[in-house]
Amino acid sequence: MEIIKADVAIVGAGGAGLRAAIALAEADPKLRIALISKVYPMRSHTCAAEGGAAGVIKSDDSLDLHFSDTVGGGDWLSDQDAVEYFINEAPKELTQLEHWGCPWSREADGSVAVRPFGGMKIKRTWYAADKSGFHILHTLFQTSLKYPSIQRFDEYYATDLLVEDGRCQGLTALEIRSGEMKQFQAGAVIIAAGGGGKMFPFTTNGNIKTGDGMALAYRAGTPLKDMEFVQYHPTGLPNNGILLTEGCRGEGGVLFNKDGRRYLQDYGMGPETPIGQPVLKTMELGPRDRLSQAFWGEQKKGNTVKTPWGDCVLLDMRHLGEKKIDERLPLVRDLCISYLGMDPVKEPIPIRPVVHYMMGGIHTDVQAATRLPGLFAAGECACVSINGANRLGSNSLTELLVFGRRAALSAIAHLQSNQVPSSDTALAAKAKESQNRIQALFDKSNGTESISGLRQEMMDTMEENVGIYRTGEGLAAACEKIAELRQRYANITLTDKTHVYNTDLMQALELGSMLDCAEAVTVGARDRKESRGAHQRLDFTARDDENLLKHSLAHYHPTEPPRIEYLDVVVTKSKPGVRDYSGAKK
Amino acid sequence: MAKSNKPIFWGLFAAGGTITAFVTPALVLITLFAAMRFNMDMFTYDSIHAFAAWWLGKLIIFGVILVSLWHAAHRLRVTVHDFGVRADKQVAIVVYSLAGLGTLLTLIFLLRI
Amino acid sequence: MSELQQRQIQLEVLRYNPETDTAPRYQTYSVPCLEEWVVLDALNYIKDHLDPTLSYRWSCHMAVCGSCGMMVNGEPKLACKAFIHEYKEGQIKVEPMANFPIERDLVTSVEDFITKLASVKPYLIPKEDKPVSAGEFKQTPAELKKFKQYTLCINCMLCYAACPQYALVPEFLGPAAISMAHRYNQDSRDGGRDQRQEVIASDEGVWECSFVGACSEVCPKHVDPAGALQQIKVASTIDWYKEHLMPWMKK
Amino acid sequence: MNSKPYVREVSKTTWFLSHPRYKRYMAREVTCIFIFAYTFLLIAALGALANGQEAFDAFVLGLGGPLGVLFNVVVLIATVYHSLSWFVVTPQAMPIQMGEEFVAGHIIVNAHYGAWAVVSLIILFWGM
Repeated sequence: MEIIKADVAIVGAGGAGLRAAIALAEADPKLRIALISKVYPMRSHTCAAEGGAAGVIKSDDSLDLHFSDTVGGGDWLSDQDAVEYFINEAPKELTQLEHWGCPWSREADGSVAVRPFGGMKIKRTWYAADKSGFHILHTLFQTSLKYPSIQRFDEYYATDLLVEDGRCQGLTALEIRSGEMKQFQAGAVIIAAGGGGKMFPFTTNGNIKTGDGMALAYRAGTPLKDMEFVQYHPTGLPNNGILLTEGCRGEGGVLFNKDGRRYLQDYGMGPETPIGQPVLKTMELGPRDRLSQAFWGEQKKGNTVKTPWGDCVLLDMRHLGEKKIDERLPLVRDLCISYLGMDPVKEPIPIRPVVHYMMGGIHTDVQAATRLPGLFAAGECACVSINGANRLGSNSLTELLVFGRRAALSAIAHLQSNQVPSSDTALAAKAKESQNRIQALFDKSNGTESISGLRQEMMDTMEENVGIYRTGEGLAAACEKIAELRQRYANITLTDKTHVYNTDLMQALELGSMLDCAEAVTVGARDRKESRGAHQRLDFTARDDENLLKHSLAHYHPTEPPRIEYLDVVVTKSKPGVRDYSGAKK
Repeated sequence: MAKSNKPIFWGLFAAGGTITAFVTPALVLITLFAAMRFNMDMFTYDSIHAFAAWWLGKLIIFGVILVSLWHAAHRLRVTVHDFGVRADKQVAIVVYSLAGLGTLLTLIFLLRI
Repeated sequence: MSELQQRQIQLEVLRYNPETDTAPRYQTYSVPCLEEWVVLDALNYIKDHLDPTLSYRWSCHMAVCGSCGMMVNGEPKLACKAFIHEYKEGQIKVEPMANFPIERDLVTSVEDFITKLASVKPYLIPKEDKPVSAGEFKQTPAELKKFKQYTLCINCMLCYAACPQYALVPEFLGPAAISMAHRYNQDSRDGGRDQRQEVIASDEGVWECSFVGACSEVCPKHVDPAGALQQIKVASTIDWYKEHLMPWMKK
Repeated sequence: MNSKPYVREVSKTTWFLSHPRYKRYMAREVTCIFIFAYTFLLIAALGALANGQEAFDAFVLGLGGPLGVLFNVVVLIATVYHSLSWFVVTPQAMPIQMGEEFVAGHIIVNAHYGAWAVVSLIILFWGM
């Protein structure tokens, strides 16, 4: 097996991975950086983020407001020390990106423009029309090309971490182009491989979002945190789940039910605000969890619009006018016309909530360090946690930057502790184990389970039982089903036994990752007997701060369901309170 | 990689493309009418000679012919390549020589008028 | 809203596996397509229900990640934006992107493009140094608009698949790489044009372009690489004449 | 290494037959042959002009006849195609930004058509 030596190996080359790589290259040009990703960097799902990135820059805003919006939005499950660090770093990171050329939208005077977003008391979302994530990703990718010390391994699929002497010292990865396994030996590893929304059938997530990075760390023995918190974005196209940014509402778009009623006023977010005059933190500018829950309520009341793709409500942007829509929301208009055949300039768009983001992920501290020495994580795959039980729109793009860089700095500090690497033979033996695991898939010829079949069953289970509102009964069934699927996964069949771009094998490995993550989600959800943020239980409808102001930590077991441990939330200056998104606040 | 010297020719090509686009169809109409004997009063020696004898007329004629030649020559070089002839240097020598010859003749003729 | 229409489509897919084939071959699949589907949905149907060995790249399904470029009925398209209802015939031919080596089935080699993109220094080379603590560079909406369209390139490489000059002269830097250089050259914050000129004003740069214009016609994001290349030619020509005929104009 | 990329050869001589847009491009490019030929015709006219009235009249006489007419008609078609194809791409090569917005392409193209008409009328008026 070829051995590739690096100082730091990064798994994932989206926003967080690229930011980490650049931070490493800038800190010390002599560092050898291996940037490993299963896709070319610009294919990473950061590119699909639309609305923008939050950071305090305007004089009417303050760090305290960003802090309280974030902590309240997260239903007090956020670690407040992490949030504190995050909001402080946010403006620097966004300005840094501007210095690297990111084409942020501008005010007439040439300063960076900000737009309103849900759950924010003040406008603070930097945006590049409605392609913010795309521009952030490409700016980072192109900037990374400046640094010769960043060596990219594009289309390499990370299979296992090399853990020896209690430290992470590298990983094995499959070169997809050749089907050959490579051993990466590194003083530190950063995982920045994104979320796993693809375990759900109806999601804004791209095909690559299969939780591989989470599963990689999880299988290596470091826990996943708060996995039960899965965010539904309230406005997705009903036929294929394509995201329509929160910017639609930020710019003034409104939501109607089938009777033309602004139904959000019936869910504690009223009173109704005049059309064309959105009020921050009210009605359509409430947080995502509340809006998605309101949809569920309308559906139960029979107030939704029937469409060939199921129940919908209507997102009306007509009053914004063609000029504003073309300037601020050109992608949204293009997506509606292309994929739904409807023009938001002329008609309201049917939408429904769609799985969008995982607040949970690899448990890290505020330094982006996991419990496994030498292993760091950042981005959606990590859970620091700043997002708590519900992420505020436009915090995640900033999070990629802030904690991508943080992970890099921590990795450098770890390298400076000068730990002696384990022997080559010990590491090679570990790598061989990983290779054997993959080879076994090729060697087995009597498998009875189909990859797409198992995947479909997993998705159906998640959709049915782990949605916007959950029940103990449904979650118990889901846990049972996912455990069963994990067992049956041992019996899958590879139809394709060749080596070059074997996407059958990729799908098999990705399914394995998703099943591991799905089990952490379902078990975490079953055991969290309260309703908080994006985790809403019909059998435990209240938030339980006395017992569950805690993070859940899921510990992997190869054949059993995960063991759940609880960890206190870090509360510094904001005691849990009432999340008020009504016009009556203050 | 070094910066190319193609701008010399491309500049003439682009100028020629623009000038020919504006003036050539009308010029062709005139010679077509002359060929068809459409109007015996046009394209007469006297009128043309008067124009060509005038210094500004000379300059205009020279300018139009110069850029037309080099426009056509440069585009022909590319077109020959597009048709699959892989001898760019030789082709360039031939087409630019033709253009050079035309330029020289034009100069000589104009000076004799 | 009407019910969803379904139609049986014969998908003729070019297949190639380097381990088992010496040359590509066509394989036809019969797929029950919904009219609202895109070609990518049909490929996913094949992958899940008919033939797990078919390989292709895809991710976002919303025409922004740039993974799924391929030839659909001979035209460079993103499979996620090639709508079934636009193909009235019962048969659709799907092939890997033209002008790129086929790695496997619909997967082509991307390396040449990446190398070329990197060679044009596609990043901001600031005109003036300014620490992050001093805040953002000012840029008016008009200055932003000047280069904005060129930032929309998703690196899908359809323009290379459409460009006959790239097909005939593989050394050509090509549309997307050069228009990305133009994007930075046009940015009011940038001062790196001279550095980029060394590469893009070379014979393998803009001068290999004969303005076929196919790149701009096929661009799924409505970027106009052909326009960018012509603008660079004009500017480079002015540079050349200034340098050689008016040397005193040189800085 | 199992990878063995397959390169599809493109015909260096017939590639443009594969797509209508390539044919349109080649049609545009070959207009240069006619412009080249026609310019030499103009140079010949200039030579005749330099040689005096007799030579010039003989030249004009030689222009007549079916061959001369046919040549001029073909050149006319080619040059008009050249003009149209040239003007239609000017907004791409020479975009004009006024304030924040770029001037719409069709306005630039139409302005060129207008100027073309004026220039043509002046030439024809002068030639008549």
